Amino acid sequence: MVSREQRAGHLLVAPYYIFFALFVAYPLIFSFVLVFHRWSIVGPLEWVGLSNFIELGGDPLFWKSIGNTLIFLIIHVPLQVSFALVLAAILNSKIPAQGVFRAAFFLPVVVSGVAVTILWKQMFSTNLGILNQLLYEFGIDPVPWVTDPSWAMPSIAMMATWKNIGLYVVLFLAGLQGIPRHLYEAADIDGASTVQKFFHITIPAINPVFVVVLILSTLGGFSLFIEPYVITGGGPMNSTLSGVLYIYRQAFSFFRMGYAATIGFALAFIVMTVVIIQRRFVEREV
Amino acid sequence: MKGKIKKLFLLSLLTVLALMFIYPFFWMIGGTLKPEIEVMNFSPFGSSWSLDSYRIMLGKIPLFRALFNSIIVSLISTVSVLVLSSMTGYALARLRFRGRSVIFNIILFTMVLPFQLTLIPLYVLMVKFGWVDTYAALIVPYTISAFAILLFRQFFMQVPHDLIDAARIDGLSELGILFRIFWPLSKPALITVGIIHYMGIWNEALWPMIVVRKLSMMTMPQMVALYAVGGQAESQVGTQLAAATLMSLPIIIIYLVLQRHFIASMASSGLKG
Amino acid sequence: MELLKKLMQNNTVCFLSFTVIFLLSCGKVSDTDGIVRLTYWSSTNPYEIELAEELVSEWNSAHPDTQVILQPLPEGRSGEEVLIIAAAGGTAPDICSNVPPVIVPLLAKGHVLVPVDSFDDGRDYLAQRIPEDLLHTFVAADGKLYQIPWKGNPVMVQYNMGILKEVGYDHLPATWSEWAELAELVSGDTDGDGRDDRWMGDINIISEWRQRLFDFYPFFIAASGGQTILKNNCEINFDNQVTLDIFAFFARGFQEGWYANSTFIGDQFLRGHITAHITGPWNISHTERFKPAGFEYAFGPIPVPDDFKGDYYTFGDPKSIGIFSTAKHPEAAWNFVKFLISRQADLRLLEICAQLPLRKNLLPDSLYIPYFRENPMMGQFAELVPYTRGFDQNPALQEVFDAINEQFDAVCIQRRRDPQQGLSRAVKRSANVLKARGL
Amino acid sequence: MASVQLKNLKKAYTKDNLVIDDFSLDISDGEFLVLVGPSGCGKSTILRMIAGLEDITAGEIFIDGNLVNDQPPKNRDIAMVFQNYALYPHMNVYNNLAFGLKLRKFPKQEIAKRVKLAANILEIGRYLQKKPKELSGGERQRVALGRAIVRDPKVFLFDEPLSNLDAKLRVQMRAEIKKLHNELQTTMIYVTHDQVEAMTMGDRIVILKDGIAQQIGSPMEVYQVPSNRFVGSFIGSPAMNFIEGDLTGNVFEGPGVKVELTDIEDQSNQKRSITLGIRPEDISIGQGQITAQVIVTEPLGSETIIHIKLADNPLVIKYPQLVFYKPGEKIIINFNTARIMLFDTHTGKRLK
Repeated sequence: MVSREQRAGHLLVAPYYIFFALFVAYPLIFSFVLVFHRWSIVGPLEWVGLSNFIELGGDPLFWKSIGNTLIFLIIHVPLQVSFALVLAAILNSKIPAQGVFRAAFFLPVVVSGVAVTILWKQMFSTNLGILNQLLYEFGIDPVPWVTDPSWAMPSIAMMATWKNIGLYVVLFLAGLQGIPRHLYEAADIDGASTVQKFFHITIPAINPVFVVVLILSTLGGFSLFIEPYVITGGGPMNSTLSGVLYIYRQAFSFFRMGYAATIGFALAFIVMTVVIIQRRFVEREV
Repeated sequence: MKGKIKKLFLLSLLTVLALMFIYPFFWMIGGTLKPEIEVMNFSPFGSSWSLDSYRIMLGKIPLFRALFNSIIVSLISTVSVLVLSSMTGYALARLRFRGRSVIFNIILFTMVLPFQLTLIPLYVLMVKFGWVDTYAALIVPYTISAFAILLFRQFFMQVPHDLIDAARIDGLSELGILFRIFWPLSKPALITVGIIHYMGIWNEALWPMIVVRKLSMMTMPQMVALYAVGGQAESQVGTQLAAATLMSLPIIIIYLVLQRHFIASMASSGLKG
Repeated sequence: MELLKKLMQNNTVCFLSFTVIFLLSCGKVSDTDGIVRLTYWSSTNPYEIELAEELVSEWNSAHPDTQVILQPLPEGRSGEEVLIIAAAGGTAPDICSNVPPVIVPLLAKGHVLVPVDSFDDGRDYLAQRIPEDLLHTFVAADGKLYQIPWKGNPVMVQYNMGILKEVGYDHLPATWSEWAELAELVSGDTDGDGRDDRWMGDINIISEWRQRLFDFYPFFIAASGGQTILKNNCEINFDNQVTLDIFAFFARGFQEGWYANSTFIGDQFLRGHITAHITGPWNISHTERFKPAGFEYAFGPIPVPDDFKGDYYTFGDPKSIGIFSTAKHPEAAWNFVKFLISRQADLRLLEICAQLPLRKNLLPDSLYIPYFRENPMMGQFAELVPYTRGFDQNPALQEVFDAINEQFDAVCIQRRRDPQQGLSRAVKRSANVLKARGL
Repeated sequence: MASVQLKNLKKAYTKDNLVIDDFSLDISDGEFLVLVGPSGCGKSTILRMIAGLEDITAGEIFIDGNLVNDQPPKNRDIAMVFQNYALYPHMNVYNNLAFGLKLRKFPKQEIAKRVKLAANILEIGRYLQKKPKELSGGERQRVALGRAIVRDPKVFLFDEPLSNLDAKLRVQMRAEIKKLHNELQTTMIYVTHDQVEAMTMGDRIVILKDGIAQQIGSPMEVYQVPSNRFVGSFIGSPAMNFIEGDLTGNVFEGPGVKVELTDIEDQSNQKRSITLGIRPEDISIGQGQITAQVIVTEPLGSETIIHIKLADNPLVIKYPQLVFYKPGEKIIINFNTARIMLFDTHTGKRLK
């Protein structure tokens, strides 16, 4: 007897089966086939064996793009976490008009990335941008935001932080508001200072939020694309070339689909490894 | 007294920070009303103001058609994601069937796949289906979302199992249980998925650029991106900002109206997803 | 939200909206009435759309049995991508008048373009229209002509004459020294706030090989007397002193602040922040439309090294027309193309778009004389047409350009590498690329 | 109204893990049957198989003479009351009651009539427009009952319906359900882990352990003649006392006890291991030969529970008066030999 629940289960998941076959499995298999071929989209597939992988191993730009992503993460994640946490903590401390501030920080999250990049491209302008106009008022020399190889990736990381921080403030805020009040009351009775309370009650209590923020930012960092695509095109000196941008360049500037697919698989492998390591590490911590 | 000073300090700090987040948008809107020559000035206010930027831009691109397309595409895709993803999420959460954990793991796995990996094969597929330049190409690949499935699954697991049994005895089918019992109980999840998906689709630019070439089928971000990057804007910053403003306005208005839901959605999405 | 909820609960609404979409997506034209229908993509440049609309309606009223359906091709940074992707998907139009010659080798390799040679009068017709040595640069390595060279936009340097006057410079620079001299004069702080606000030129910060078409490449073509970066479409032709000198010259420019190393949005040339920029004839109408009152400008040649002797060549930024092999009626398409590049149509190209047809005897032709009399600047560009160079016919050309771009970035803009080092790296990478993927 | 037959039911979630092993039972029309046992014994599983909420691994279920193995729950004409009430939180009480009828396409007036009737029976008419979360636990339980009543099903199924109520309310609802049964005379199958509920409500009781029926019988039967040590210990409160020892002839000897038994047929003087069972009310205080030490005294008003220690073996006595002994005090006790039960120490089977 096929159980009713078995049948119902598969029937309900049936749309996903179709969806998965068409839009996940088929493209993945197709991509996997491409890895062993040379293909310029127009024209036939040419079998090249493992030569795409061999090229990848010795491709300085690929490794550069991985390095760039790491730089992005090293700047973006701590910046994101610390600022979001501080903002959330301030917002959580009975500030008037809390909702207004929260809404302000959240605004960039909802606005389209296209609009935001059009805006920031202007703001990053070394000579005419409003960012440097503002710095000038404080007597600070113009900063070569995206025109200097050492500044460019940090600038992009800063912009990504600006765009997403509202989301993380909200996450932390939800975490903070979930902490039972009596924990603080108990600490007050024990005579703990504000700082002690922050480190001994607040931080441990919102640990799960850290995990989420860490993994979300990591995934976000590895899929960095539209910001460097619109603002720097990967330059200067490939300092903002992200993995995904490199895939895009190989695929749509040089029309090397096989190689692009190979980079894609390598990137997917790296992302998954990093996320699994983070999970292991973090889960042990928790 | 000390507390008051501290509060005042925090308040002014927050105000400065909040300005950093809002000011660029004021500047953007100001830029659409200023004379072109003053666009790059720091102040959002110009020596005179006019709607010329909008007039010129709307004369060049059918942005309202794109608005219509965006609404159609986002709405249908969102409704479909709610229906189909909640179906899968329900099955994964509440029904015992063979392969359930395999499917669950596959869905988790698809969340971390870089989309560029599947971009080209997907396009080839759209071509084979004859969907290029149709709503189908914009909608069908976005009819189910792994994120939504996982969120629904998580939410549905909290519904007491007795309710399902009661409904089965009352005579509901599994679909009936989902839509008549679980849906009304899962408003927060529905709103969360709805808002997040709607926002994602509304702001999606890359996929439309690949599958749509007809001006009349373009969505807002695509049309605006092409307008700003391509030759049509003729380097007129004011009109580019006008296009960006018109594109952002609907989502900002929806956001301001549904602000509480947006923020609650985001908060729950992160913690459960 | 209430409304949305109600809508979602209402099955009828869902069903209706699905039906509407289905109907909307089914609006395809049937092909059963004996009329030949051709799809034609123009570029999205507003002037080119205007031209295409005019020509298409003229054609359609004269040829009731061959109807052309016009649609602009989105360009911008993804124009080439769109075309290749469309070709790959079999959704390419019958005719496209915005085919960048740089992707023609790729398209040819994939057999998605109909060679002109397959039409009886194909080669002859083009040979009559286009100067022979220019036509030759469009011929593929296999001897066939996969594109119909249509128009070219020789690039020149556009100067803000107001600035030149202000600094007391009375002629246009023709050599690198003169360029340097002018650059020294104009670059710097003009409003006394301690910040640079005027430069000789600017470089688009977006690091993309295409940007080099408006700095390195025209300088290279000019300084080498009409050479391109490949010889015989497959050998490296830039491993020489010319490249080294150009690298050094631009590095010096950035060093001394002649060029703004900054992102800009908007036209900083018209705002008076940029003194000179390399551009094509299309910019005349743009300038005329958007220039502030009293703005004066002039076009000069691409500067050459001081000891240069010979003809002044420049980059021609050509655009071709392609007939796609998916076309069901290639002969009809060819006939329409001949109409698009006819003598009369070329006049409209000049008048509406201010772009130059690739045509022999353009200036002496009686049909165009009145136009050039009225638009002397266009005449300046027209004279250059025979002295333009486009792209080498090699499918890996973009990667070679990218190799140069990478080093231009490092050597000139960032100045982290000396020119010789940069050149060796570019040559090495190009050699690898050509060996692995070239012809 | 209908009879229910269960024939050789088996249930296994994984291949070699039988939850229910070969369970058969005939429930007659109008009977109030209670399935009782400790948690995890499979009682709920049986109920859910009858309801159609669990698949049947093997065996057959008949309701009113029809085989229902492959029928979905809605076609079995049963109603079920759940431990957590399982009221639909988003519907008001009226709609909760009416929902099952609406799905069965009953006419509006009929639904209204039935809901009104059920509401009258359960006295919940005042709450009809309220949402479940506005009601107290007892009120919710009534609504849950009402939902079953309006359907007028052939069989009522109860899955520990009272275990979420406080003690006082539980006693009250117990009586109400029993009263309901008297009024409706419908077959009812009731699952509980509480032996008091089982004893007070059931016409017949099934005592389950590890998926196997230990004994089926009326409350008096299972109390007075438990078929094994488990049933003896499970039924009755406080639980039956057990002393392990040896039986030689008709003399039982355990730690600190030596009892001469009557009615022993075995006259061979062989010594065997036996467990003696005696209920707390069958131990008297004051006369006899057995000396025990008091651990604690629990006066309950009309009676007293006394925990004592008999050579390290804890025993419980239920004394029908109010008395008080100090902890550590020595008392003399006596067993009512006629009420002593003997169980095989190894198999647990009752010998006498």
